[in-house]
Amino acid sequence: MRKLIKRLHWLDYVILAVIIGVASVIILRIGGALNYDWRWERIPNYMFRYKESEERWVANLLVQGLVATIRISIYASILALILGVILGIARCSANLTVRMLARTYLEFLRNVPPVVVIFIFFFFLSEQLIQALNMERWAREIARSDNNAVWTFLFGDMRRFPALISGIIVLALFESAFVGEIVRAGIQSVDKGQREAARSIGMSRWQEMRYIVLPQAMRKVMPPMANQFISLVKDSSLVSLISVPDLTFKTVELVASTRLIFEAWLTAAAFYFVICFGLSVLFRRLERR
Amino acid sequence: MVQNDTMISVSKVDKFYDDFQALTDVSLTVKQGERVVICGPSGSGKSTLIRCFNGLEFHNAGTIVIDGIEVEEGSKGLRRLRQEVGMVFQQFNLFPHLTILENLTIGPMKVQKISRAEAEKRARTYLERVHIPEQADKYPAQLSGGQQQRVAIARSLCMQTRIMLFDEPTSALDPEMINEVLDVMVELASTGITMVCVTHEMGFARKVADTMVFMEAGRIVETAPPEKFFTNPESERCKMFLSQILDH
Amino acid sequence: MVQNDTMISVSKVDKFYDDFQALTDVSLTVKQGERVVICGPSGSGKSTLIRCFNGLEFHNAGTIVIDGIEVEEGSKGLRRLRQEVGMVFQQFNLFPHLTILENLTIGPMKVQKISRAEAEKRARTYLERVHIPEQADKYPAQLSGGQQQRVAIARSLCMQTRIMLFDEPTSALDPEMINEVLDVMVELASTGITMVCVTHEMGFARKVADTMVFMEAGRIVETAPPEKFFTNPESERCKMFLSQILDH
Amino acid sequence: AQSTQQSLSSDSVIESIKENGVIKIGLSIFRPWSMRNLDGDLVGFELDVGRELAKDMGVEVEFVPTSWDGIIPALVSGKFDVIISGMSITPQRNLTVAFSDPYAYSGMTILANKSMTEGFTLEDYNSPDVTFAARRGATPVAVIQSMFPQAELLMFDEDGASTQEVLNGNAHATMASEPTPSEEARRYSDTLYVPFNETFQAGGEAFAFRKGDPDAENYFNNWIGVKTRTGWLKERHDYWFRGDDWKDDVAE
Amino acid sequence: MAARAPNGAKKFRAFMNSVPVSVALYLLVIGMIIWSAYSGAQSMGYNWQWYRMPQYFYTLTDDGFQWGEIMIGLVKTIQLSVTAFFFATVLGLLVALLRLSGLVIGTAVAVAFLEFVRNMPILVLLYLFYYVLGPVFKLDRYTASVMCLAVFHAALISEIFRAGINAVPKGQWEGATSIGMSKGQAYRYIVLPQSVKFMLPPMTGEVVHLIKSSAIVSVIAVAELTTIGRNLISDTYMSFEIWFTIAAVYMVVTLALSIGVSRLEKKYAVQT
Ligand SMILES: Nc1ncnc2c1ncn2[C@@H]1O[C@H](COP(=O)(O)OP(=O)(O)OP(=O)(O)O)[C@@H](O)[C@H]1O
Ligand SMILES: Nc1ncnc2c1ncn2[C@@H]1O[C@H](COP(=O)(O)OP(=O)(O)OP(=O)(O)O)[C@@H](O)[C@H]1O
Ligand SMILES: [Mg+2]
Ligand SMILES: [Mg+2]
Repeated sequence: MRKLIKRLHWLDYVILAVIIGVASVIILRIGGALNYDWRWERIPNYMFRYKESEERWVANLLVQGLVATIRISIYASILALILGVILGIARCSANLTVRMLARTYLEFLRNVPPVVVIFIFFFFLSEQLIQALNMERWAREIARSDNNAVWTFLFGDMRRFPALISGIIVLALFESAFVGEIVRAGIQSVDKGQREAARSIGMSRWQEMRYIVLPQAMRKVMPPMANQFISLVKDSSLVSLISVPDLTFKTVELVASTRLIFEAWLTAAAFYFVICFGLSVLFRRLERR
Repeated sequence: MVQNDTMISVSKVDKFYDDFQALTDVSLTVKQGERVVICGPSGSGKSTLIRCFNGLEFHNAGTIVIDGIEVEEGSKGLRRLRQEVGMVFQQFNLFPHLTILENLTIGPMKVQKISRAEAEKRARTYLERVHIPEQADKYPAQLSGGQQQRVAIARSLCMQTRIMLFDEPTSALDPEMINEVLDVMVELASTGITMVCVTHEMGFARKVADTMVFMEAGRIVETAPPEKFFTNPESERCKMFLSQILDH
Repeated sequence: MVQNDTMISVSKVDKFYDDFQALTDVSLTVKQGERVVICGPSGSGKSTLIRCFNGLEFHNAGTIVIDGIEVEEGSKGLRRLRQEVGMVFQQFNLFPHLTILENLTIGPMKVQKISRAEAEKRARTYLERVHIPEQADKYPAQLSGGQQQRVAIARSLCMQTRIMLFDEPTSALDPEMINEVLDVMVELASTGITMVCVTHEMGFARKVADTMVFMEAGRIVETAPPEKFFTNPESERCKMFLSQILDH
Repeated sequence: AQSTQQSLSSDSVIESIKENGVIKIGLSIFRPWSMRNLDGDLVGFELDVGRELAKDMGVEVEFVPTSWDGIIPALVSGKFDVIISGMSITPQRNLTVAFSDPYAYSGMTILANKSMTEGFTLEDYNSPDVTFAARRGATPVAVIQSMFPQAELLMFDEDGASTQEVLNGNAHATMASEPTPSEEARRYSDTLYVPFNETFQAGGEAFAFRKGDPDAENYFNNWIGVKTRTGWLKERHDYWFRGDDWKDDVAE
Repeated sequence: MAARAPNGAKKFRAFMNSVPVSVALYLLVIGMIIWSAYSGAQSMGYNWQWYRMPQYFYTLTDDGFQWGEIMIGLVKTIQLSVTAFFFATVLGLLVALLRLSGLVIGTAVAVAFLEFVRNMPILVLLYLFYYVLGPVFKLDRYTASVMCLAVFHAALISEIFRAGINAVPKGQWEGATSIGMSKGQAYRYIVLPQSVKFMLPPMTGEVVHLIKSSAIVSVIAVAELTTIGRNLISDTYMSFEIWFTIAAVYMVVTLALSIGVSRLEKKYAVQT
């Protein structure tokens, strides 16, 4: 402890003082300034609720939303990774057409606010896709059948499956642009000598990519990729706009039904923070190994 | 040991980087088992020339035929050719994400499709040959520069190449480590493999070279056996270069 | 030329990197105007030692006194000291975003607060001295390695330092460029500046050194005048090292 | 003529509802039209209407909770068959979607900040200095724009946020259908009040569906006609808009 | 240069790689995508009303020329972004320097700030600023938006600064110290000017990001581009026309920015 105090610079004390000052102003004034009656006691009910008809605890709105957010994030991450790797490779392609197409895709997705991207994809493309695959009817059939436990575990309420799928696709499309850039940077950061060495032991272009470049690139892209997946979790809140019942959507519903504005939003924020922070700690751990 | 079959035949090669001409009218013949040392000032096109041999760069005019295969962009024979021609780089270029053993086996396994067991057996043989069998399970970053360069040599040998190209293999090394690598190269020279070596290590050149090549500004200025090259070079430029190199 | 005032006095210095001891019980005295060449195998602590001289690293035990100022972490004299001690690095470390002239003037102008005109005059004098006055308005990237290293030397001289430290100033250079830099250093040696130079250029050492220092594993193994050092070194290790260095 | 008739009716949404055996109804959470109760299930006036409609058609019902912003595009692109979500008829909307006859007429009241609007008459609200807050795209927006064209109007994503604006003094007033304003006024009686004991009306709320579907229009209109005449709609409307019976089930 | 007869495969590849062929192929693919989107919209039976759009850009009435709502919103977006970016850069530099300062509490504060902001959806942050801090510090909605955006992006920008500063080789620090510069002078004259080169591309990305994330303030009714768009939609229900238009406006702004900066970068690169 004494050692620690010794290491403190006078600037440290200044910073500490400023922070304490600001924090105390907020705390002192928040009660007076904010015209709101808090009802925190309502919140636990919306996480878990004892359902008398089934005599067991069930997840309520907020936790349902949390689970949906986790599901969406996982599937969208996987899809975004696949699309992003393809995009990244396409960006480094020798063929000009491929490069231009990849560039267009990327610039479109990167330069338009996600909200706008999501609306356009959702209303224009996903409906075509769902109709083409006859997904709607198929999902409803599963929802009506008795043994849909596995499906429900994987995808939640199967009736909402098409919306979920569109949400996942839209989110993955959107994030894949960023993943693609990370992958490209990773590929290009691999020393040119590595490619030459691979080629000079007779590897084909594909083998060179597969065994030499991508493994090294992946190692380099781990940190930015981890950040991107954290962003993905946060961005997933946007799919609430296209009615995918994720955490944000459920929170909005809860607020609209009960007027628990701050309690509900703070709880949702805490959930997001826990997921994102947990992930960033996890990734850092993985990286260190 | 020198046989009379032509292994590398370069004739009238020009090479451009955009507008800059890096090689001009270069012709050279290397016989099977011959050991050629190329030297010359920086930027004279030494690297460019030997990189054209295994198609890391492509020449714009003239022909290069290696072991009967013509080197040409997009040609079918290129991958086969590269399996015949080993290359050792100044910067080693080992694969940092693989262990030493994996560095040596990945080529034979993925390119030549031999079994893992056989590839490992072969790898250990060559690690023995370069005197570092005990390093098999380390990663490149854990080895000294001299050791890394020896692994790079072993990696080429594992492809059972009949030709080895060296591009200043010792110039990134510390003074003490240079000798380790040179020793391995001298040993290798005695096995009858065809060697083309860009280097300024004149001690090494004296010991093993059958032919010395001196390049300057993209041209071959002088080709001579080492006795003649070191004692009585024809061109002035070459004399000057040698005096500077041998000076300090 | 050698005077008797002590310029650098190192006594019983230990230096640790975490647990690793890089210097053990090092003592050394350099007089004003003396020219010391340090050599030794890689990792023996040569760089560490001279980096301790101007406080790029700090020693953990013992004392280092340079020109009457004790080198110590956080001490007041440190910045004044650094203005007295010039350092030339293996990697030049020129400022790539500034022209050559600006590289030379930024120190005098910002640190010593002299006027731009005077700083430029001074800079041109020293550029003259290193034989590249015509390069003043180029950027470092446009110069060859040898020229860059000469600029680095001029940059130190511009601070009008009385001591110059060189850390393998030629080892990142091409064979032909080494001589350019060595020539400048030989000239510099004749001006009576105090020099401590880590190098493996034995030709240079023979020419200018007043004292040779041989280090090994963090210790000074041998200190001797060059005549004795090259012909009859005391320690076995030193003999072996010399034979390897001079060999090729 | 025969074939046109046939193709018209077979293209109708009514036909596809029957074929699929399910009617999909788009709605957005909107007290007390539709809400989440303590169990997290949907309840409210719209839910009763939707279920009754499905029962009469002999099909299953599926409610699709949708964010209000996207509810019209979602209808147009076929994510559901009909919107039953307290959507009032406005000429603008009608250019994009078709409306049935109104099935409810809800009255809007003003909920105002006490200190900021002291002594205001109705006319005083129609001034550039007055700020209204309302839910984007909801009925009150149309009402405010027609009654107080001078006032500044801020739009939020849901009612709670509008109320909070008034509470924090960032807006003078908001507008919503009863009984919500009175409830809020009671809860924050220091700050909020309902200044006028009268309600303001828009065109009434109706079902919205895709244009060019006379069959559906005919069906919905007649269904609403029947339910109005039997008094079922009024009874349900009173239950949700006047009564307190459901309040224990939905936190407030 | 004697031309050698290229073999078939090479010829084909060269043909496919030639610029006119590539561009033609590219246009073909893009055309197909647009056509399928168009026919998709057609099959939806949506009545396009593009003719109603120009009035939102400008109107020519008896009063003369007037900018339309979208243009007003765009100006607001730009104003918001520029202000927020300025504060974000200042705050970001501060956080980065704190992080690199070696101060015990300074570093801890920087890290805590970074982790908090990075792991929080910006929407939630906005609620925090507007509804919680707003009443406490008497912030109006515009100030709260600027502060929220500035804080959110300061975290990201501080990482860019840090990476840029770290990308300057250690030798440059040593070079600066060994001619007697103080830490501040080394930052000011040697390190920061060089790190600009590393920071410029990610900074451009960050400005684009900021312009995009400024869309979020539509939830607290700041009248910027997205808010205007959403309000227009709720008025007119021309959802698709308006969303496409808004997207195009954003694209024009951000692309112009990216292209402008990459020009600048090239000029800069030639100079050194
Ligand atoms: N990829 C390239 N693009 C443009 N010019 C190049 C390229 N590679 C090499 N050159 C130029 O071609 C010339 C010959 O280069 P090369 O690397 O073959 O020289 P070198 O003899 O190997 O020199 P060194 O001893 O420095 O390795 C040089 O002037 C170099 O600048
Ligand atoms: N920053 C550091 N952290 C930990 N260990 C270090 C650090 N710098 C140097 N060392 C270690 O200290 C020892 C001495 O290093 P130093 O650089 O002084 O050697 P040197 O004699 O200059 O060698 P070389 O000829 O390779 O430059 C080496 O074993 C090195 O690994
Ligand atoms: Mg070379
Ligand atoms: Mg060293």
